[in-house]
Amino acid sequence: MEIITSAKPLFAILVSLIATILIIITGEKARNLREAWTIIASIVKFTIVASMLPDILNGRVIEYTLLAITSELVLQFKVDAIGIFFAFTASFLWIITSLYSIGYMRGLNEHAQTRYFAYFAIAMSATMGVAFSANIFTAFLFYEIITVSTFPLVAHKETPEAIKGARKYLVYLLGTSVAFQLTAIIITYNVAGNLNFLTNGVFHDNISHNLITLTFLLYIAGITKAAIMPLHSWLPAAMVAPTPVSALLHAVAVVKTGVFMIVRVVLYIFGIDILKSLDLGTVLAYIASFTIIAASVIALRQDNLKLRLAYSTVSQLSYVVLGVALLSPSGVMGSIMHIVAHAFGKITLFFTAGAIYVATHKTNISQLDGIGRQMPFTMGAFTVGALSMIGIPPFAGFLSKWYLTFGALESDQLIVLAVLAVSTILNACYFMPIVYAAFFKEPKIDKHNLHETLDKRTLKEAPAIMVIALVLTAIGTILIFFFPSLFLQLAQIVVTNTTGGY
Amino acid sequence: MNLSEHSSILIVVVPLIASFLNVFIGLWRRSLCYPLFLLALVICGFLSIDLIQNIINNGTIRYKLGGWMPPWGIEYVVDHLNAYVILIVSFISLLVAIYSKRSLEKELEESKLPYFYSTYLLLVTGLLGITVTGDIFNLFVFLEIASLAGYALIAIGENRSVLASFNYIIMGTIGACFYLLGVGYIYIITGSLNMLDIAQLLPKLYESKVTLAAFAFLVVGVAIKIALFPLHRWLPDAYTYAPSAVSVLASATMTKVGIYVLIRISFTIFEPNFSKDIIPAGTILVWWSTIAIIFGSILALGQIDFKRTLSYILIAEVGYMVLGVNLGNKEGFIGAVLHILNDALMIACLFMVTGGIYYYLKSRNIEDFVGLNKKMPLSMASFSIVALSMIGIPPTAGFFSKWYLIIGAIKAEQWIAVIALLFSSLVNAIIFFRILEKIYFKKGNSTKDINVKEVPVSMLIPILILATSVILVGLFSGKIISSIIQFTVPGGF
Amino acid sequence: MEIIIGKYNYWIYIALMMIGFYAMIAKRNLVKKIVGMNIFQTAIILYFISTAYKKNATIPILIKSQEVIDVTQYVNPLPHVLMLTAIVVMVSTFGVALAVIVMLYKKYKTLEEDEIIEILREKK
Amino acid sequence: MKVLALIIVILTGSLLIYSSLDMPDWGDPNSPASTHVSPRYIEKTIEETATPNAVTSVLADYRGYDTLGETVVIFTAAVVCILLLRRFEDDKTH
Repeated sequence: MEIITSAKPLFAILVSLIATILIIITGEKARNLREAWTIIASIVKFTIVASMLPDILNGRVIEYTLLAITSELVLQFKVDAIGIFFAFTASFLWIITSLYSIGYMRGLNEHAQTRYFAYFAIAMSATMGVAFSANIFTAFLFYEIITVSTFPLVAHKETPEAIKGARKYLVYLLGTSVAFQLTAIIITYNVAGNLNFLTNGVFHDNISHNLITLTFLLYIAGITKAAIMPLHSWLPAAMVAPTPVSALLHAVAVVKTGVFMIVRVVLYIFGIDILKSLDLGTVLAYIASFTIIAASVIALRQDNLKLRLAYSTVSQLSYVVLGVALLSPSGVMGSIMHIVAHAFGKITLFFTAGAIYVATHKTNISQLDGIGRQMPFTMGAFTVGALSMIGIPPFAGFLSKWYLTFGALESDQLIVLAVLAVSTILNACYFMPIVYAAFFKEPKIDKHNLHETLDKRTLKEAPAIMVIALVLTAIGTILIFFFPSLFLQLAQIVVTNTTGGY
Repeated sequence: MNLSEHSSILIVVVPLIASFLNVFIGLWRRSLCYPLFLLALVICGFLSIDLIQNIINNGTIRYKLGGWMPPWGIEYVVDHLNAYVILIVSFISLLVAIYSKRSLEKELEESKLPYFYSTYLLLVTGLLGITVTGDIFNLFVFLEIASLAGYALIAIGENRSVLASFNYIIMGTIGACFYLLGVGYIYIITGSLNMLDIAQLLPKLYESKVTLAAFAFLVVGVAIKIALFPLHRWLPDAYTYAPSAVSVLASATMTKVGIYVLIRISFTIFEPNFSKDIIPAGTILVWWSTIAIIFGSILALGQIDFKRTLSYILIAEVGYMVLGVNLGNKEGFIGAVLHILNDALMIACLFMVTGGIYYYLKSRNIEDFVGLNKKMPLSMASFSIVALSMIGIPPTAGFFSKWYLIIGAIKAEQWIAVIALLFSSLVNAIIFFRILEKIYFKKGNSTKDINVKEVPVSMLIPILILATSVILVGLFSGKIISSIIQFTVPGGF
Repeated sequence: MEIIIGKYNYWIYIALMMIGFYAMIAKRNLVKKIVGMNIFQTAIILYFISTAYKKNATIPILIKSQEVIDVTQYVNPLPHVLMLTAIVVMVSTFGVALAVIVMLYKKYKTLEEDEIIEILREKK
Repeated sequence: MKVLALIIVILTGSLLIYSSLDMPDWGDPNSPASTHVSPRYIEKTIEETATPNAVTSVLADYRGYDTLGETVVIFTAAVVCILLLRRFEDDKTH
C-alpha cells in the first residue's frame, strides 16, 4: 500500500476550528457574515475531503503525524477508504445542514445563535478527527471532544427539560467512554503494545482469550454513541436539541461516529480472524439484532415525531453493527453502505420534522393528518426518506439491506435473516402510517385553531432555504441508489483489505 | 563567582533573607514589602530553572554545606526528582504571589500584610528546604518551618479557620513527631543521618525489627502531612476556611512536597525492593490509597462549599500519587510523578478560580455559581479546561498521568485500583459538569451577583497561565517524561 | 529479664510517649491536648538522648592536653545537637499552638473542644 | 472516640515495644549510633574546629546548617505570633 504524507487531513479538521474562532469574533453584530463563515468552512472542508478521494480510490493512504505526545500516544492521522467514506458523507451533509440551520434558527428566532454555530463547527472538526484517526488514542480524543462540544448544542434551549436531557446525554457518553472505552484502550495497549488501526487487528495469537473477550465487551459498552441497547437511552433524551442538531449530529455525526468506531474496532483493532475464532461476532450480532427489533417496537408506540425518529435511529444504527458483526465480506459491505444510506435517509426525515415544526409548530404524529397538502415538498421528501429506511428500491436503503441480506446468508445466520425481515416490516409499520395520514387523511377539525385548519389547501411550507435542503438530501437518497459506484468502490477497498475480499 | 554552582543553596536562602527583611521593611515602609516579596520569588523561579537545566545537562548535584564531607556534615543532593519538585513549588508560589495581591485585599487587614508575606516566604523556604536537602534530620527542621508557617497562614482565615488550624497543629505535630521518631530509629541502627549513606548501610539491616518500625513511622508521619485518608480529617476545614491565596499555595505545594518525601523515603533511603518484597508495605499502601481515592471522591460529591469539594478531590488525588508510587512498576511511578505536576497545576487553578468567584460574589456555594459565564467568561473558560483535565479528557494534562497510572495498575494487576481510578474520574465528571451546567446554562436569578464581574487582571493572569499550562503540559507530557521524569524512576523497576 | 533491664530506657520513653499521644488524640480540652503534645515530644527527646549514652562515659568536652582520644570515654555528641534543635522546634510549635489557643479563646470564650463545636453548630 | 484513641495508642505502643527488642542495649558503646559517624566528631574536634566541646563543634560547625534552621524556626514562630496575635492600630478602620 502506497503511503502519502500530507497535511490535508489536518487542514480538514482545522478549517472548522478556524471558522469557530471567526464565528465567535463576528458574533451577533453581523449575522450574515457569521453564517457566511459557516457556509464557507463547510464548503472548504468538503473540498479538502473530496480532493483526497482520487488518491484513496487508487489504493493509496494518506498519513500525517501531528504530535507524538509520548512514544506510544501519538496524534496521528491516516486517511483510508473507510475514513474518507465517513468524512465525505459527514462533510457533504454539513453543507446542507448549515443551510438548513440558518433557516431554522432564523425562522424560530432562536437565542444564542453564535454559540450554536460555534459549537457546531467544533463538533464537525472532531468528527473529521475521528474519521481520520490513525490510532485509537487519537480517535478517543476526538470522540470525547465531540461529546463535550455537542453538550451545549443539546442543552441549547436552556429549559430545565433541555438541561436534563443534556445531562443524561453527557452522563451516558462521557461516563461509559471514560469507564469502559478508556479501560479497553489501556488493556489493548498493555497486551498488544500497539494502538494503531491495522487491517488485521493488533492482537497477537498468544493473548488470553478471556482478556480479548473482556476488552471486546468493554469496547462495545464504551462506544455508547452507537446506541446499542441497553445503553441507548441518551439518544431519545438528546432529542430536546434543536432539530438541525438532531439531524446532523444524531443522525450523522455523533451516532455515525459511534458505529464508525465500532466498525474500526471490530475490523482494525481485533480483526476478523480473532473475532471469528472466539465467536464474538455472533455475540455482537445478537446484541445488535435485539436492538434492531426492540427499538423498532418502541418506535411504533411513539407519538412524538422526533422520538419516533430517534428510536428508528437506534434500530437502524444496529444494522451497521450487525453487518460488521457478521464478519463476512458482504456483511461488512452492507454495514459500510448503510452508514451513508442511513445518513441521507435519516437526515431527510429529521429535516422534515424540523420543517413541520417551524411551519406549524406541530411535534406529534397524531397532529399530522392531512399535512401533506399543506407541505407537499416536505412530506414528499419524508416519503422518500421513509421508503429508503424501509429498504425499497430505488432508494439508498435498498442497497445496504441487499448486502446485509447477503452477508447473513454468507455466514449462515438464519436468525439474522429473520431479524432483517421482521425489522423491515416493523419499519414499514412505523413509517407508512405517517405518510398515509399526511396525504390521505382529512385534517382533524381543531376547534381552538379554526383559522389554521381553514386554509388547509393553501401551501404553508417552511422557509425556502430549509425546503431546499431537505429536497436536496431526498434527491441524494435517490441518486446514491442510481450512482453508488463511488461509495461501493470505497467500501470494496475496505472489504478487500480487511476480509481478503470476495 | 559562578552563581549557578550555588543555586541549590541560594534557592533556600533567597526567600529566607527576603522574609527576614520583609518584617523590618514592613515597620519602615509598608509599600515596599510586596515588591520585595515578589522579587524573592522571581529569583527563586529563575534559580529553579537554572537548577533544572543544570541537572538535565550535568546530572546530580551534591552540595556540601560548610565544606564538610558527608556523612559528617549536611549536604544538599539535587537530582531530577528534586529539581522537578523545586520547579513546581517555585513556579506555583510565584503565581500565587501575583494572585495574592488583590485577593488578600478583602480577606486580610492591610497592616498584617508584611507579616503575611514573611510567613509566606518562610513556608516557601521550608518547602524548598525539604526538597533540596539530603539529610533526614535537616528535612525535619525544614518540615517544621513549613508547618509552622502553614499553621499560621491557615489560622488567619475566616470563620472556623482557627479551630481548623488548631486541629492541623495537633495532627501535624503527630506527623512530624512520628517522622522524627523514624529518624531516631534509623539513626540508632545505622548511626547516620545522610540519605545516601543510610541507603548503603540499611540493606544489611532489612531483617531488623527496628528497620520495619522506622519505615512505618516515617511513612505514617508523612501520610498525616499529605492527608492520606483516613488521616485527612484536618485538611478539608483547614483549606476551606484559609484565605484564598493560602488555600491555593497549600493545596498545590504542601501535599506535593509530602509526596516527594514519601518517594525519597521509599526509594532513596530504603531500596525499592524493601517495600516490595521484604515487607508488603507497597501492597498495603496500594490498598490504602485505593480506599483514599474512593472515599475522597465520594465525600467530594456531597459538598456544597466548592472549596470543600476541592479539598476532598485533593484527598483523592493524593491517593492517586501514593498509588502510583507504590504500584512497583515504571508506568505507575511515571504516572505519579507526572501527576505531581498536573495536580499542582489543576488544583491551584481551581482554587484560584474559586477565590476569584469569592472575590465579588462573597460565596463559594455551588448553588450560587449560576450564570457566572456571562460575568467572568475568561475565568470560567479556564475553569472548564481544568475541569476537563480533572476528568481526564485528552489532550489536557490530567489524561496522561491517569493513562500511566491505569497502565501501571493493570501491570501490577491491581484491578480494584483500576476501578477506583475510573470511579474517581466519573465522580469528577459528575461534580464538574454539574457546576459547568450551572455556570453556562442556568439563568442568573439572585440579587447577589449584581456586582460580580471578571476578576482583577493580576488575579486573572495566574489563572490563565495555569489553564494554558494544563493544555501545554498535556501536549508535551512525552517531552517532560523523556527529559526529566524517566530519570526519577528508581532502579529495579 | 536481661532484656527488660538492659533496655529500660526504651520502656520509659515508650510509656511517656503513649501518655502524651493519648492526651493529644483523646482529650477534649485544648490545653490538655498541647500538654500531651509536649509530653510526646519530650519522650522523643529522651529517646534520642538515651541513644547517645555510653556506659562509664562522660560529656564530650576534651581536655587539650590529652594526646590519644578514646572515643568510648565520651558520650555521642550528635543526638545532643539534634535535640537542641528539636527542643527549639518543639518550643516554637508550642508557642504557635498557644497563640492559636489564645485566638480561639478570644473568639469563643472557652477551651473545651465540644463547646466550641456546639457554638459553631448554633451559628449555622 | 476514647476507645478508638486507646486502641491507636496501644497499637503504636506495641509496635514500639516490639521494635525495641532489636535495639542496642542502653549504654552500649558499640552501638552503630556511637561507632559510625560520631567518633570523628570527638576525635577531630580540636584538630578541625579548635573547640574542645564536641557538642559545640557539631552544633556550630559540622551541622551548623541545622542550627541556622533552628533559628529560622524561632523566627518563624515569632513572625507567626505577631501575625496571629498583635493588635494593629488600624484594625478599627477595617
